[in-house]
Amino acid sequence: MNQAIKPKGRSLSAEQMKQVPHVIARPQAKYAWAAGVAMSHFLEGLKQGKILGRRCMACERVLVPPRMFCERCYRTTDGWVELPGTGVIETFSISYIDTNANRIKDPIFVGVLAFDGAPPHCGIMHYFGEVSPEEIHIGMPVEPVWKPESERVGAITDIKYFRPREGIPSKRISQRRKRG
Amino acid sequence: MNLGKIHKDVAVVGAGMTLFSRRLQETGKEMSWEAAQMALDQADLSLDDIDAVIMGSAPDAFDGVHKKGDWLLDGAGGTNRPYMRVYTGGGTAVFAPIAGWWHVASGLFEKVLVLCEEKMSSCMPHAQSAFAHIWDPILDRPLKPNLVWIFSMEMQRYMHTYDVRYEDIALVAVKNKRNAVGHPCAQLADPDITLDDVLTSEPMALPVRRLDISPPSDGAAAVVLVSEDVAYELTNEPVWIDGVGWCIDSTMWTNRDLAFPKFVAHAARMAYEMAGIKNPRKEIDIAEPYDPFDYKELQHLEALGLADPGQAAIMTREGKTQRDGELPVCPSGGLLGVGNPIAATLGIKVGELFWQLSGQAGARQVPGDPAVGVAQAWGDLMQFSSVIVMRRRS
Amino acid sequence: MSHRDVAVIGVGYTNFNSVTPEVNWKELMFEAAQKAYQDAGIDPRRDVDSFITCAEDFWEGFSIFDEFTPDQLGAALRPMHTVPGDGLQGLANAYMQIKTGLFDIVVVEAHSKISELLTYEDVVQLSFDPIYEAPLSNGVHPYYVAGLEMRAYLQATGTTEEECAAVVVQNKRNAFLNPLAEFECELDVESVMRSDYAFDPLKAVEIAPRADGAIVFVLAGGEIARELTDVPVYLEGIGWCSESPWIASRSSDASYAKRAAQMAYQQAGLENTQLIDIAEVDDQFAFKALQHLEALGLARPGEAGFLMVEGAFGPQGQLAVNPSGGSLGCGHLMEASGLARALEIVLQLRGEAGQRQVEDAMIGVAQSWRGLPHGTGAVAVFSRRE
Amino acid sequence: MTFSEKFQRTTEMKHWLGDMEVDHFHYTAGVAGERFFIALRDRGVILGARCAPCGITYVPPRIYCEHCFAELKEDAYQEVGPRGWVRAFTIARLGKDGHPLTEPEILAVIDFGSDSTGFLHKLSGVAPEEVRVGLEVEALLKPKAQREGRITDIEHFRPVA
Repeated sequence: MNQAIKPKGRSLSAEQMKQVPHVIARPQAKYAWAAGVAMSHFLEGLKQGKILGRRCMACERVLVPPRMFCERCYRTTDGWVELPGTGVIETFSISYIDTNANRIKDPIFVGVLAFDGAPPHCGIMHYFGEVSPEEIHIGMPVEPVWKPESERVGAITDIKYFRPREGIPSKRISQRRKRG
Repeated sequence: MNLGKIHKDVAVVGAGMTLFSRRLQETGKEMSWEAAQMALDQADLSLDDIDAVIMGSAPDAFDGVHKKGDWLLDGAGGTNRPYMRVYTGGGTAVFAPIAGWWHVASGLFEKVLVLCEEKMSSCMPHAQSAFAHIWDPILDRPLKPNLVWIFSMEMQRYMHTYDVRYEDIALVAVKNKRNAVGHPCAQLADPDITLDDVLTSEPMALPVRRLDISPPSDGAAAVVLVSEDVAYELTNEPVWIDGVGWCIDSTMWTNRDLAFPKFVAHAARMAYEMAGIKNPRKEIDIAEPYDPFDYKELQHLEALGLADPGQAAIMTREGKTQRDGELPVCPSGGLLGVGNPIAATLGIKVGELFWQLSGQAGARQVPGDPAVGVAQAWGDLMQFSSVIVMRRRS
Repeated sequence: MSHRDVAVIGVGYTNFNSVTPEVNWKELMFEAAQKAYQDAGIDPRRDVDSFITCAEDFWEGFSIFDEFTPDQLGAALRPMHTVPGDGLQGLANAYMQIKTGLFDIVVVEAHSKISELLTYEDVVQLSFDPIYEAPLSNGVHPYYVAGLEMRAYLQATGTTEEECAAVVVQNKRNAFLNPLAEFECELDVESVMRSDYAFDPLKAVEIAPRADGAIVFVLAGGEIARELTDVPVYLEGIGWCSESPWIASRSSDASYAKRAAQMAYQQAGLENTQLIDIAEVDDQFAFKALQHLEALGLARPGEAGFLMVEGAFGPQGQLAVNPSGGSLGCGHLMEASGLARALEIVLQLRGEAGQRQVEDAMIGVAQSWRGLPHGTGAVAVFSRRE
Repeated sequence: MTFSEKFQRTTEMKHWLGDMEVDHFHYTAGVAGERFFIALRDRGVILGARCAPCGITYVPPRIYCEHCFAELKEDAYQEVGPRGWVRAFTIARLGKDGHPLTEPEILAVIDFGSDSTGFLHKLSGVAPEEVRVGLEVEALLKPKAQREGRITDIEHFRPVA
């Protein structure tokens, strides 16, 4: 039987791409997104050094990041809860690339933490600091390192990073599931 | 849902694709036309025969054209026709043919063209710059994330939860890049790649290394879908779309356990129920799961019910997923080997199953006369999946 | 085509406002969705088989906006997808899904949060062909294309600028009776004619201002609809079509709308357009309403303007056109514009249109156009069966 | 009421600034575009591509006929213009920022014969009130040394003297 695919297309090298006729343009696409009810309060909480969640009385979860509706129960959430801000590392990455895929020498520690006082696996993405590649692990207890109050603006970056909590035992083993 | 009451059965009768390449000279419209032409040729149809066109294309921020669906439409054969774009991130690759399926299954159209296009090279300095805007603007973007992070975090969680070894995961990259050697459109085929090459490749965001990742690509792909009323008039070897499923999980990705993609399992369940598949491990002959990263192939095989959680890596190590293994997985070469022009990977998922199940896959042909295949794509923030079950009935 | 019929069993909507700083897009969508589910008497977590949202990335400011849609509609861990198209195109997908026999209840959502886009004109220009079209007009407002299209339409049909002005007058006046509308205004043709040109022959006041809002439709197979509601509004037919995307290849007679209407009428078995009681047509630019009325066969080519001036399309006329106030009166809701047109038809056919109720309305047509610079549109025929 | 609480003071509402930009987009002109722009840059001519069965001349040229999908190969390419006729025009008075332009610009759809697709470009060298549909115009090109293979190598169209 004949080859079904008769591929078409002219591949270009990076250099050829600059040689063939082309147009270069810079997009202008700027936004001012309304933060909305839930996130406005959350951001105000960050400014005050607090992590705020919303409680859903139907499924008894504390939603963090907060929202005004529970996506599982499809109902309005019921009230605000302040969390201690501590948590454990749910997962992490040691990144040698930045946002534009440029290579960087000193790696960024980034990951998801699950907050204490929230349901399992519920948390946010953030940086981790004061930790080495050898030490960092899933289940590691962490706490927020806040910017000084005068520098906080109501943004996720009001927290500089999360760092290991001293003297708290790791949940490393208990979190691991058995092989299926 | 009303299983068993489908108005019209739908078959694939032609497929086409362009080269997958880091950069193509063709505009998105030209690429679309090239792929569409090939699919129409294979189905022995002309554009005149086509009742409607379905476009699948992922972020406008790659091509750099707002409303790119409408912009692309003349190259896709949409002029003066009902033309519909659907969009579910990376899941579009297998979702666009699902939309094509309901165009035909509803009885509204008899013959439709499904076209997927992606031109990632327009986005400078790197396709990653567009990915910077897939994140929540308040919670995530201020941290200046890179898309690879999210995969890295998911992979870490997956390895931890199921005790999966990186050496086994990396074997997927080796397999797929070798499989791609038989693919005339492949961008990263490598007959000589070794496990060691992957393990020692440049660290990107550990545990992810460079060779764990599929490359950004330009490309287009197309399939022609027709109703049961005309399928056998057009070919002796129609390949039927017997099951479709899709599912999206919550936006709040930091509120989920990333180890197991539940949304894939839900989508698979929907597609299997529709196709009457009760035991996928016995009934499926070929799998084309979405493999933008090597661990994703494993996670997806598990959620598709083709392996127990954590076991896909062992299947891979034992060679069961090789082209001549028990369950050939990504015989096309996958995204890791052929390339990853997001939506256009239609050509190596649904397109590949069409060629394999109709015996036209040439050097890539899976032995043993395969009759049933499953294709799957994944998209959004580790959140969406689309699944198609395809079957040759003879 | 499958004989299973399709009906609207619930609608929900927010007000249409020029800005909505008090909610984010999720909260806006949640409001409309919750109201629609109440209206339909369903639980989205249990009863809905498929969810569809209509959105474009650059309107929203996200590379993959699909990610940010399921939770607020009750669609988490359910089948859901995005249509980067107008709300009526979303409706078309729901219609087909139900017609396959596989899906019983399908939800369609469309919204506009366009007030959050600070560089609207730049983003519109980003939809032009980047090689041949966009570089020509750096610094010029991209709506100039509407001026070109209006010129071609006037030239081809002999329609006058006064007749186009009459559309503005009527729609902004109709909007007084629509509590959802944001841009009601008392004008007369003379004041429109004396207003400034933006892109000759198009005047600034003939351009629909933008608005925010969300609309949700719940559709079901006919047999289910009849169980769930006493007032099912049947979606009898829906058509959609695209012309060549090249600005300079555009027809002067909105052939996309013509073809879409033919498709919808054929599905609906509608042979005589005189049976239509209400039409909600796209009026992003005043002349477009006239062009679209002609494309839909509701006026002969070149006669829509004359009929508009005569009042034939007014609340007391032979055919009620845009009793909602249209986009000129309600605001242009981006991808939700088509659903806003369809919403008015549904409310009218259910007899829930309050002061603007068209008496004994049985059949209504909604039409959308996705806007500049493309020629993509859709037409939906609804009816209240006896 | 949709939520259990809403804002009570406007000062509680926050918004977040951001963008969806990349450094730049690099758009290739494609296969047909390469022919078109090299001809324009090097020879100062405007090329179209003709689909004979459909009777359409595409300007700018395409590698396919969008109606019948036939491939338009090299032999389909032909010079059109530089003379054409105004099919439609508008006087753009507003800038992208919504403010009036100091100099209104005329944009027009140009025909190169009745079977050509329209061609979008700027019109100049004529008072806005003197432009008419059907006006015969010609392309004014930049000097060869300044041409770079872009659509703006044509400065504008102007009435034929």
